[in-house]
Amino acid sequence: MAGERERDDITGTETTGHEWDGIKELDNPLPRWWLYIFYACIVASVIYWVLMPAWPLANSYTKGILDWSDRDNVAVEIQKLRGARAPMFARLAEASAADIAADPELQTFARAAGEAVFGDYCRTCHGAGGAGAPGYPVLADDVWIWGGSLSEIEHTLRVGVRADHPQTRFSQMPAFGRDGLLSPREVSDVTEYTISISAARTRLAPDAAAAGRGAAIYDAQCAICHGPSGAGDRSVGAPSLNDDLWLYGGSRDEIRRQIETGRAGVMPAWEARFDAGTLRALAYYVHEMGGGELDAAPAPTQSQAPPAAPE
Amino acid sequence: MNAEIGGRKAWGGDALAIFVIILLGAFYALWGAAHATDRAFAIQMWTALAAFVAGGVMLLFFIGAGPRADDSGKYANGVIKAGVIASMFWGVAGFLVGVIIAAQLAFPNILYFEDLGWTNFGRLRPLHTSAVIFAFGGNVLIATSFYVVQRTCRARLAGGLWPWFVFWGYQLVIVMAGTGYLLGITQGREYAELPWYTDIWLTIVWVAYLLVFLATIWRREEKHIYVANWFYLAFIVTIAMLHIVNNLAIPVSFASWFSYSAFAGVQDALTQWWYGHNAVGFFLTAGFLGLMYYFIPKQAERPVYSYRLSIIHFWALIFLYIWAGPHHLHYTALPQWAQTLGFTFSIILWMPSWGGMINGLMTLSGAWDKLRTDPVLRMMVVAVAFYGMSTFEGPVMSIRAVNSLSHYTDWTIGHVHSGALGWVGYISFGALYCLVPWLWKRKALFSNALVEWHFWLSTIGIVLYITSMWVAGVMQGLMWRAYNELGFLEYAFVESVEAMNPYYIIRALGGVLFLLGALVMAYNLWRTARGDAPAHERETDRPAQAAPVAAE
Amino acid sequence: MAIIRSRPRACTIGPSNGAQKRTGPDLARVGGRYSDEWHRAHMEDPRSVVPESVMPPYAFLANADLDVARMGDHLRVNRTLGVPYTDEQLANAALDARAQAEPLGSNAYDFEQRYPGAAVRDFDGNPARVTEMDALIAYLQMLGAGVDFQNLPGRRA
Amino acid sequence: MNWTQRLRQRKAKRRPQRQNEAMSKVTLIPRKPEGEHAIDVRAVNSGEARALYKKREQIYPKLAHGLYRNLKWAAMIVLLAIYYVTPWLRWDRGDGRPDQAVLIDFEGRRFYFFFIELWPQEVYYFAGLLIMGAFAIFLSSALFGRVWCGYACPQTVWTDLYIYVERLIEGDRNARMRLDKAPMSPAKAAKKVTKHAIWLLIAAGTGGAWVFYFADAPTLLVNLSAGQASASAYISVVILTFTTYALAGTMREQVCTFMCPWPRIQAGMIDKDALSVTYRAARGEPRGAHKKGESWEGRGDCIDCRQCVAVCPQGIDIRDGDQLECINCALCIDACDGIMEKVGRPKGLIAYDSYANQSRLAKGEAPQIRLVRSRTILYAVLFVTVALMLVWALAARQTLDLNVIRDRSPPFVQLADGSVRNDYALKLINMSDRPRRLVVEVSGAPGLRLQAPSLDSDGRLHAAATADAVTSLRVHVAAAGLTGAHDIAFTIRDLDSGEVASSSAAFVAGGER
Repeated sequence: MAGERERDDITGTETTGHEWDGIKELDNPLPRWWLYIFYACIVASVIYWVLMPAWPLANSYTKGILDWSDRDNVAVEIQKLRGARAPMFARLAEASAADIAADPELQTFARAAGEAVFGDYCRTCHGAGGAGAPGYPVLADDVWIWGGSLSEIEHTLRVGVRADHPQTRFSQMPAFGRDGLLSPREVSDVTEYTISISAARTRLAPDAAAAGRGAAIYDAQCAICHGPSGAGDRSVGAPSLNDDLWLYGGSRDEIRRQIETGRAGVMPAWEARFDAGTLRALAYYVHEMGGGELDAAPAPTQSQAPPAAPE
Repeated sequence: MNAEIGGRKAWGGDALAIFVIILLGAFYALWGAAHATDRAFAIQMWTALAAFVAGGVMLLFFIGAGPRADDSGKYANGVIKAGVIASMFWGVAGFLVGVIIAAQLAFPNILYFEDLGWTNFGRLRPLHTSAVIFAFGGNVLIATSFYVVQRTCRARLAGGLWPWFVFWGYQLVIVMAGTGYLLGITQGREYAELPWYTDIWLTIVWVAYLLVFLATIWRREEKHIYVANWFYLAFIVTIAMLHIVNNLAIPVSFASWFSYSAFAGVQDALTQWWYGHNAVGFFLTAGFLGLMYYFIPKQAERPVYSYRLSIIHFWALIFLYIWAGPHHLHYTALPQWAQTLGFTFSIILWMPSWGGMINGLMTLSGAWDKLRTDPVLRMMVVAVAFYGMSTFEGPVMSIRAVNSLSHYTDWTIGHVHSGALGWVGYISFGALYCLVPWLWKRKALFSNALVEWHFWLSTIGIVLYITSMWVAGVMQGLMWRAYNELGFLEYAFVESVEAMNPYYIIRALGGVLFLLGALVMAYNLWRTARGDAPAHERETDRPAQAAPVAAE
Repeated sequence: MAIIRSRPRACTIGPSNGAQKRTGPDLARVGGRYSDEWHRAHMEDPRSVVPESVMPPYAFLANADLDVARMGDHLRVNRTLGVPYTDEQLANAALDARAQAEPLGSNAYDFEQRYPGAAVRDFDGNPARVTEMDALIAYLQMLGAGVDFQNLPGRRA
Repeated sequence: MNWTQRLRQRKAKRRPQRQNEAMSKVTLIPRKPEGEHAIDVRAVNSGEARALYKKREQIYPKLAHGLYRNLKWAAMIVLLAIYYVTPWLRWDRGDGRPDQAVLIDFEGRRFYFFFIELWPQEVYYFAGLLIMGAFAIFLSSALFGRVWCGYACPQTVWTDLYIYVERLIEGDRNARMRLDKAPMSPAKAAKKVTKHAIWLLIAAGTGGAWVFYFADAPTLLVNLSAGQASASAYISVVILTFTTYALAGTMREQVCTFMCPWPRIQAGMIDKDALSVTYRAARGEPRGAHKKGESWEGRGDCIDCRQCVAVCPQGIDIRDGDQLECINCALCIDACDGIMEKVGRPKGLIAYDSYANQSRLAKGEAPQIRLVRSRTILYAVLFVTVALMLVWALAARQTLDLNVIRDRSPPFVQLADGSVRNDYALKLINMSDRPRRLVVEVSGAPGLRLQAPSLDSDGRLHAAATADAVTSLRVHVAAAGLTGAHDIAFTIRDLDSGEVASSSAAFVAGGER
């Protein structure tokens, strides 16, 4: 219904002559600034396309003359970060336990670096935070098979347990049942005795008669490593039997099964893989998980004997 | 075309076709319910069955009522009235769920119930987003598009019963979606959480919508197609395309709600955000620009500022928006060239978006004094201002350097809500305030003072919402990227969660005010429709085929 | 591996394909980071273990039996989409899904033979039932755990 | 019929004569203004100026004299001074700490504001300030309309400054118009070059001042001039230089008319009782040229001199009523008052007045100014409430804080003696500028005991917290005989000042074994 063009009363601008349900249209020109900014945005984008990766091609894309790549940049950043951390690792490698204890900056660094390495290499078996799993010792508690001081932990890390390192920590519990060293009945008896000397006796209620029979077998077969009272011996990697913490499970069946089969795990030796600083950071992180013990003083005297209770 | 104007049989082709669709739907629902292996799917199927049976009964009653009255000389208003009521209902429901989930984040100890899975944030959050975007926004768009296309084409809505099919079919989508989310049914695609069978149903409804709209334009009595209709059409067509592509998936079984996307990995993410950003572009922008292009000049009684601007910004918007999706995936596995394109096209999009703002606001030149006296117009003007602010903030946030700070933070949430509450909310409120007196034939709204109250309550609500979220977002961004001097992260994630608490409280308060405003509005509209405002017949509701009025 | 995957999507707070918002932390590599026991406590009552958390409780998952009836269909659809599942895996899918959470069940041995190294645990601490909690914890525990970081393709390779 | 409708009708009456004129004629300047004090100017948004394909017309604002011009000078000087001087103010915070009074240190994640120093977790002060700002604008708009736009907006302040420079070099309105019409000559070129050079200098100064807020200003100045500053600093300076030059120099009124969403929102804040710059049509109309000695009977006070249009930086005619272009700078009031004084009529033909008063004036009722209304009271109360909350938060602000993060894995550790241990990371947040000696205590469940290499005789842990930093500390807490989860609390106490901070945490002991 285009007719005579008309003008809007108020602004005096021409309308397009159209009308829909009373709505008319003016035909004001485009604001010039609007057009210019629009063009400027397009020009800026084209420049950006020239500089940066932008348009897909059949099997590739335009790389841009800056040769920019987030991926490469991240790699460079990581490299830079590694460079920046190197001096701290070097300091850590030189530091003694006492040095670390006296230097909060070193502690913070060791904690953070240790956590990163632990997450990548140790967590798979020992669980996040050293939570442990059946067959893989809990690192956060206060029970240690080979010793829980910073230097002992670090040594275990270096040489591994039953690993291919010449000085690896090694212990072997016989498979008393499987190898026929004890009869099934004897295994049962010694199981009851073991329970009776552990803190598990309150929940598992050992058979007193069987335990009594088992005592003699224990003295003959087990006491040499685990000690006459079951306190364990870290020098040979024999766990304490007095507490209620069990590497392979704390039910009666599981305790018995361990006596039968004498299972023993393996931990790799990490000396070849990590530098000294990293190893110390890792040891520090594990030590700090909660169960870490104080290093024996350089020349311990009798009067400075460790306290009876842990920590 | 003209043959349709005149007496019509009750049992037309439209009724028959709809009846067949209902029958097929009911049959599938029954089969699905019988073969369901999980409770959630069974409940969905029984719900659908009940809906189809109700639809079938409604249709039979309609046919039973005898030949249809010949009302083809007038505009179809019934379906629009229904749409207005549905919009208001879903709006209040959606805002309410928003307030609930905002409060859950602010007071998790009080508002979570450990044994009621359906009350969880995870279930309610898609319920909120879908309710406000698709239930509230969708109904507003369908209702206003049906209104605008008739008036600006001077043609009755085409398709006989099909517009009603679109309306009720869409409500069924909403019910299936909402109940599904509460039952834990979701595709896990943001803003596209619907399971595959609801997706298919939505596709059927949407195609019917497109055909009704096109057919109405086809039978228009005006030579030219008004700009609002271009925007509506772009919205309908593009949403159909986006919906279908993003939801390409294979169901595990026809009797299971679970499906696997046809895309995997980064392609899946790109498809999702190609859809996600264009849902913003075509649903929340193009659709509501169509609404703006009718209701602002109408309420201001002024001509549209510039025809040329409307053409250029329309085509620029349509061409450019579709590229911008990858800016949601900066610094991800998405190839960098795709990120570059997403970012640069977002920047280029700035001025085309602002074209709509300029046209909306400059239309008021010459009617500026009305802002002081007409709160409805004021609401729509503020809506356009929010549109301008969010379409400036959007390109800024798509800049990679800015995005590295803003991404994943509540800044995004603040940005979305300045668009959603300010632009979509206010322009919709303005349109509903216009439509209710027009449709129910009242001289004016029941109370302009209540509109003022609504305006102020919700404006203060928006201020609280976006300021708290913006500041909180910057804080989150700074905390997450804080490294200590050794290159290790300074804050654990949970420390940033703890620091969010005051902002979550302010945000929830803002949401409460916005909800209160909507309740005031619902009351006002109900009183208006009920007849507490004087009756008034509008001149423009004249018969469609009447001679055009002489040029003013 | 990780056949238990039927329900994780029902509980996600943000979608998995590029979430827009971190209401909660990124879980992309949470697998193995915490113990099953921690996850259980965390989901039953998040604030009992993380007081600042705003996460909803998911205690109800421990009471919902896992629906494995269509597990074979899940795998078949995945195979259609390119995941190389074998016929044998498809045939055993439903049983395997349960076996993975029933270390003492009759199928556990068979399952471990066919999937050496797969996690077979009672994830939710309730050996009497295989629940959605089992499934969700199993899913969380494998997130990011299967990535071979040593052999990532280099740039422009 | 209200006064705006009457205005519109008046314009409409004038229109028909023009309707059939050819387009080219429309762009010609219409009838010459006549009469005393008349000046040859018209509004850029008037009908005559808006033909098809018409490019924007340059506006040559004339210098106004009077109260509002002086207010604007004062506002300009004060605001620019604040902007340029602030980064150079010093504030002694002690050794190794920044001594800049106002500093936004993104890299160090600290915000310094005189005696206040904020950490990222404390940015809620900014949220409070933003909310206060919103209420302040609500209030000022409800009272005085767009005062922000007219006096305080950076766009207005810088545009004013740029026009001042322009006027200094090219002269006032008429001289500038003559210069622009004149053919290019060395003298004209010199003037133009000088003007743009000074504009660019100001722009660069603006961009330069901005970056000083984000780094130590004197150091940055040296680095900037030596080419040693970071790329982002240079980029910021360049971008701000360009935007300042473009927005204040070349785009000016278009920013307010087309680009800025703020005036639209502000228009929503203005009601019929708000004071804004208003032409009192009832008094001014019918307007017309007036010669000295002629009677004022039967006519309005407006002598149609168009001085109000000439001074307007937006180039509009206030007599056309409320317009979206108007920034309410009130320079037209100054211009009109000057003329009224000369022709011997009362001032205030254009004045700060309310919409309601125009209706009253038209009906012959007494004007009424209602600054105290329920709305303004509400805004004031809200503003003061938020302000008080902020002041309270600032007064109660602690420089010692504690975050506790419980180790999630393992959830707890069973010890050899049967007791249970939980592990925690403590973050001792010391926001003061001195190191602290702290003791850590734990409470909340029976038998809780801290475990650490060194505890004092009361079982408390001693720790040192570095100044202005977060110090991490790992502590272990053990307890015997507990089951289930318990709420416990950690407390840190400064041994010197006695300040205390505490944080709650969970202690998990697992079930019965």
